[in-house]
Amino acid sequence: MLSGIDPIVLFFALGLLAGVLKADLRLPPAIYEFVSTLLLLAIGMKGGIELARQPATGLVSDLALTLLLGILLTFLAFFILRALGRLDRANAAAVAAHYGSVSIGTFAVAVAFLGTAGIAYEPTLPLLLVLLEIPAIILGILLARGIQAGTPWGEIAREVLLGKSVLLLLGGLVIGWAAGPVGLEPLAPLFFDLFKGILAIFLLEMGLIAADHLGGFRRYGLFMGTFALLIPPCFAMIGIGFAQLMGLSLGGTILLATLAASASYIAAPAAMRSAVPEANPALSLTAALAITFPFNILIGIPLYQRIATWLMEMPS
Amino acid sequence: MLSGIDPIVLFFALGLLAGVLKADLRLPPAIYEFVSTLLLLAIGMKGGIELARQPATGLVSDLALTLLLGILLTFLAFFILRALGRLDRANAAAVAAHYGSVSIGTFAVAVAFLGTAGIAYEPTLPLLLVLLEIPAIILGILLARGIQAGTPWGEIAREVLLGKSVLLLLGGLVIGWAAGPVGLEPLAPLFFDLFKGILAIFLLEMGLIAADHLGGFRRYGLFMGTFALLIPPCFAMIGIGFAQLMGLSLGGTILLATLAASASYIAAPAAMRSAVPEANPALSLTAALAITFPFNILIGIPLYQRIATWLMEMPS
Amino acid sequence: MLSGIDPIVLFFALGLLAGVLKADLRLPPAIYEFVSTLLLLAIGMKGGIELARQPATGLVSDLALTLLLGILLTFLAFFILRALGRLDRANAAAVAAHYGSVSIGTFAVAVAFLGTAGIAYEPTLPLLLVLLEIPAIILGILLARGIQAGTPWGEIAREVLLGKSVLLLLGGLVIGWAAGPVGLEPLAPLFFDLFKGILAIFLLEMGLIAADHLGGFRRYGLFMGTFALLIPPCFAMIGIGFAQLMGLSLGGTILLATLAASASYIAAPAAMRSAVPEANPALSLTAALAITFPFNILIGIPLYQRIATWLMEMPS
Amino acid sequence: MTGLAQTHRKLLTVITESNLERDLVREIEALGVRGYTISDARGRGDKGLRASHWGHSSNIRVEIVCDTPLAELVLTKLREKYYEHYAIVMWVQDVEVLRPDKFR
Amino acid sequence: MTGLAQTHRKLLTVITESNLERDLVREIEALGVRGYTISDARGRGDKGLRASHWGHSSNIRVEIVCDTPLAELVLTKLREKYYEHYAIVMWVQDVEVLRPDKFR
Amino acid sequence: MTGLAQTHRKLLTVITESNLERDLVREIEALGVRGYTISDARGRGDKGLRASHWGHSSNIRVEIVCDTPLAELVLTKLREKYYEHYAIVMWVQDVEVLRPDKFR
Ligand SMILES: Nc1ncnc2c1ncn2[C@@H]1O[C@H](COP(=O)(O)O)[C@@H](O)[C@H]1O
Ligand SMILES: Nc1ncnc2c1ncn2[C@@H]1O[C@H](COP(=O)(O)O)[C@@H](O)[C@H]1O
Ligand SMILES: Nc1ncnc2c1ncn2[C@@H]1O[C@H](COP(=O)(O)O)[C@@H](O)[C@H]1O
Ligand code: NA
Ligand code: NA
Ligand code: NA
Repeated sequence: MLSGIDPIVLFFALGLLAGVLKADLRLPPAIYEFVSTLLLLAIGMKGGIELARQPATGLVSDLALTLLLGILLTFLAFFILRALGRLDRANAAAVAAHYGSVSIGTFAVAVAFLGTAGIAYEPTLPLLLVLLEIPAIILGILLARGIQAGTPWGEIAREVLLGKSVLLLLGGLVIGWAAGPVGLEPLAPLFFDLFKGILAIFLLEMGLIAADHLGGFRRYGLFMGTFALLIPPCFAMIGIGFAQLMGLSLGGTILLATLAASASYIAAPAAMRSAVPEANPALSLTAALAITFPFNILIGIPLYQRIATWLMEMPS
Repeated sequence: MLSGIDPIVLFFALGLLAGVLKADLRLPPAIYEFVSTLLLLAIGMKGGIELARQPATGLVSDLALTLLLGILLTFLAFFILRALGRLDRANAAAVAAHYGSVSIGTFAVAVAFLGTAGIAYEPTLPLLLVLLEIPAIILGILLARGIQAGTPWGEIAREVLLGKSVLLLLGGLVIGWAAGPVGLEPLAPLFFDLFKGILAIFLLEMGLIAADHLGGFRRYGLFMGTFALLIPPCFAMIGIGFAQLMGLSLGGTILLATLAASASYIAAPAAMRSAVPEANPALSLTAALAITFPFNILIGIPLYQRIATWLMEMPS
Repeated sequence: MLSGIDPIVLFFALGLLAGVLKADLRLPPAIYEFVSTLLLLAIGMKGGIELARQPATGLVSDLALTLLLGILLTFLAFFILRALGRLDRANAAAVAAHYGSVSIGTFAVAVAFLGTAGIAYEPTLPLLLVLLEIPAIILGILLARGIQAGTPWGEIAREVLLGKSVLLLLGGLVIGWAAGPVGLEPLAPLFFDLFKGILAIFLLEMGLIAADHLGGFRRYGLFMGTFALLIPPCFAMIGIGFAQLMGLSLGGTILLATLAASASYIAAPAAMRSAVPEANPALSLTAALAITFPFNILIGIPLYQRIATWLMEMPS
Repeated sequence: MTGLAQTHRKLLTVITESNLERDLVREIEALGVRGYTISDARGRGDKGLRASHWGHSSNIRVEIVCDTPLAELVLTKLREKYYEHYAIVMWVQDVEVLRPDKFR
Repeated sequence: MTGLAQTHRKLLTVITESNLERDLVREIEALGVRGYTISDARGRGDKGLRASHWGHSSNIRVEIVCDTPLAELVLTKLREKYYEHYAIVMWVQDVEVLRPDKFR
Repeated sequence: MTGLAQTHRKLLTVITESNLERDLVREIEALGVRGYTISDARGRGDKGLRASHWGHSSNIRVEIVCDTPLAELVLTKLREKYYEHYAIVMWVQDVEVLRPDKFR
């Protein structure tokens, strides 16, 4: 018995293994949809309940700082990819959009970790998550195409703002806030008690999906592998810095670090595919799904937790 | 925090909003099937358990009255649609069949409301629900086609009686009755504890579906809109009357009123499509799904509850 | 109220009835996949947790005996089918592979029965289950084709060992063992509390599937019907014998008897279809699904339980 | 094509409402069709969009390979029975098949 | 075929990335296509395997029955818009239809 | 058709048991097929009804656009390998394609 290992991480490993071995294991897309819908609503509702309990303070400056963080990370990624990776403009912009944006699956795992460790976090974090999804995508398109006349900004905004994740997170947040802790009690068995089990199934599926993209590894060479492995901890440090500026608690700091470290594999790919079609979608997806996601799940989150704890326990 | 709002209603609103905004949110059909299967079984089993606890009395007269109620509502709807709406025979009959029949989703929401309010109801209600589904459909076909030679009654009866909802409700009822409260305990976590969460997911989907049909609104003009909005409270009053005749408790009265007020959007459409193909299916579905269902969920049920309470607390 | 009937068996009956009546009830394949994934993981994890609590002793000899049991049962079935049933070589081998292997659905029902009866069992049983799946399939192929040059053994081994059930059972076992009872607590609401409810849904679906295969009954005549009905209790006795050799507890004995009595309807059909294509797949499936599975669920398991109890309570 | 698949048959494709599946299958089997293939579809036509992810308004796509007389019979019968009130579209193509005995 | 389905039309089949569905439908409707059928598919082509059971890399199969000029127009426009950067394949066949009015 | 899609190819459609998918794909790729499209289907044929909503008895529908020699090769090989024991049906049609280089 390996005490200390969180079993949900093992589900990811199981999926990865099954995928690599090309085993006959696959979850139907309908289940993936169901499971991710439940997770998004649950994360949103958790935030909403807390918001109903203790109204957020200093929200406006936090939101502004979050936007700034998204912009900063995207620019940073873009310049590294251009200067060191020698990627062409379109591909650099597309990959940067992925890394400036966030992964909700990674966030869910971090939330589960905090739950196990009994560490609280600010109820506004799901809101910051939503906000952090957006600037990177818009910036990525701008970096790829410049400010052209033909860009269908309306369509792009619609796609990003009305994407499944934004909608369910914000919807859950509002529902949680409106119904409050007591009103949501009858929904707790599905959304809260099953949360970690559902997350385990989600991670099993993510393992299978990540395995599908492992092949891309070789093709895109050493630079992209290194990039996908080193960006997370670096960006996590920047996230911790911003968390300090916002005065977040330990839990909030760990979550913001995780968000910064994570790379989008749902919203960003869809937006880049339609707005920057000349970028190779396999390049970003391989990096985000096959390297950065596993790294964050297996090593990153515990690492960020340790660093944040160490930093915040320092006498200031 | 808006205390007093039941969060499941907010899920419907979220789905409706997402649908109207044409957001990229849709639950796979498989999930809709799963969720509605669970709800139907759970409603049936709840009834069955109660039946095992306290055997029903006066069942035969209740069933006869229920049949009568179904016939009365269908005739009423038909004559209003013909006389005031000037609909042709086939369309009037088809819409009447929808409104004489019942909506199981609406019933589930009413059950959840009673649960929250701590109001008990007779265990026979799921049985009445099943019974109320049937006469309207047969009558609708008769009203549309008269007593023709070619009508495939055998096929129609089979379709109605062996429809998913009848089968799962009755199946659940028998299982609940046969196994009793103790025997069903191990199944409670899935069927009873998750009930309201599952219902929330169901309503999210219903919101999306309703939004798809909102477009029909404009097309079918003012009369159908008014019809779909005014029939529910009127039929609810008739339902309350019948409940009094049966001597139902407060909970039973609210549920029967809700059933009378609700319009079928599963069994009736399927039956009408095959038996009365000349009727426009979009007409009935728009009314039942996009107007009557939301009305009952958002305004109707609390209204019927208040009226029933007020009536039954009157000194007689 | 029929006390004593386990409600999950009624779900099977409901599905069977709906299927026979050709009712409009069907669970989407995605739900079947989801539900069986949850069951496999849960069974594995239960075993793993127990293994973490009390390490297995005498495992090697148990595994060897299990292999022997699988080989013995397959040979027995083959000779009966050849000698008494006069089946051709390919068909006899294919059916024998099904009956030498095991049914995980049947095992899950037996686990649920033991849970209700409060009877414990050895944590190694899921391991024996996995092991018992394999020799029958390989032997079936050998019996059908002899030791030919062209047989794609590598491919066959891959298919069997990396099949969904082996992977999820072993994966669950390792996860359960690595995380231990405390680590798995947050996953319990999904995997353990819902187990019986999920099993009920699974059995509803199995009833529908079994009904689809009832038609084969007539076609394959009296011999196959008798075979499918008599083999389970006979093989169960052999299973009880092997359990005594292994020194299993009452619960373990019942489970091993059930495994021996059960016939595979997932792994074996897939393997036989690709390796012994000249065998009629409907023959084995009808026997395994439409006769042996219902027999074991409805009559077999309680019977084996009674016999095992009676045997083990005898003064030795 | 040379040699292999030289027998000519018709491929009749029918797109219609999925709720008609049971009825339509019974119909064509009664007409003598011994083989057909069905898949799920969505689409748009005169009867509007049929793309809801809900049973009520999705389509099926039925393919029948058979000889010309049977194709014409099926076409006529389906037209008579469904054209007036249901969403339905049909088209016919030439195909070459192996094993002509399988396709009447 | 005799009598029944004697009007000739073109059947244009397009296999492409499923994430293009909304955009492509808008495009062809703008070009004048009034009827089409879509189903889900997977496959392999120059752009590699598109068979993941995940939205990102699955295909759709679009069928459009229409007259020759419209088929050519759609072919040209889709080629211009999608050929360079997207996984897409198209082919055209002859079909006979009933009710030619339904297919422009 | 004029100008646009004037290169002729064959469209080979195969309907067979879904459990053969992996094997069949390996087979046709080995024969030189570089592009194909697969979708899920159900149906009836000589081997009975294949419409259970369960993996055991559902079908796949495979489409391959290629030149005539390759189509014949695939047809021959699939016939040899699967005709005797599996539920399988194949047919061939003429198609016009853009970008003939994509279809060997
Ligand atoms: N021109 C067309 N090309 C391809 N499919 C069509 C066409 N017109 C209609 N369909 C399909 O046939 C179904 C019924 O058509 P309709 O009866 O015109 O509403 C539609 O929902 C489409 O899936
Ligand atoms: N020769 C072919 N025959 C049938 N389908 C093809 C063929 N080539 C490509 N496809 C389909 O078209 C999609 C896009 O092709 P491509 O743009 O070549 O990657 C593939 O994923 C296949 O589904
Ligand atoms: N005449 C036909 N037209 C269209 N599809 C067919 C036909 N015959 C058979 N099929 C399909 O091919 C599969 C295998 O056919 P068979 O080998 O005849 O059982 C069936 O399950 C059907 O989906
Ligand atoms: Na990030
Ligand atoms: Na009603
Ligand atoms: Na066995």
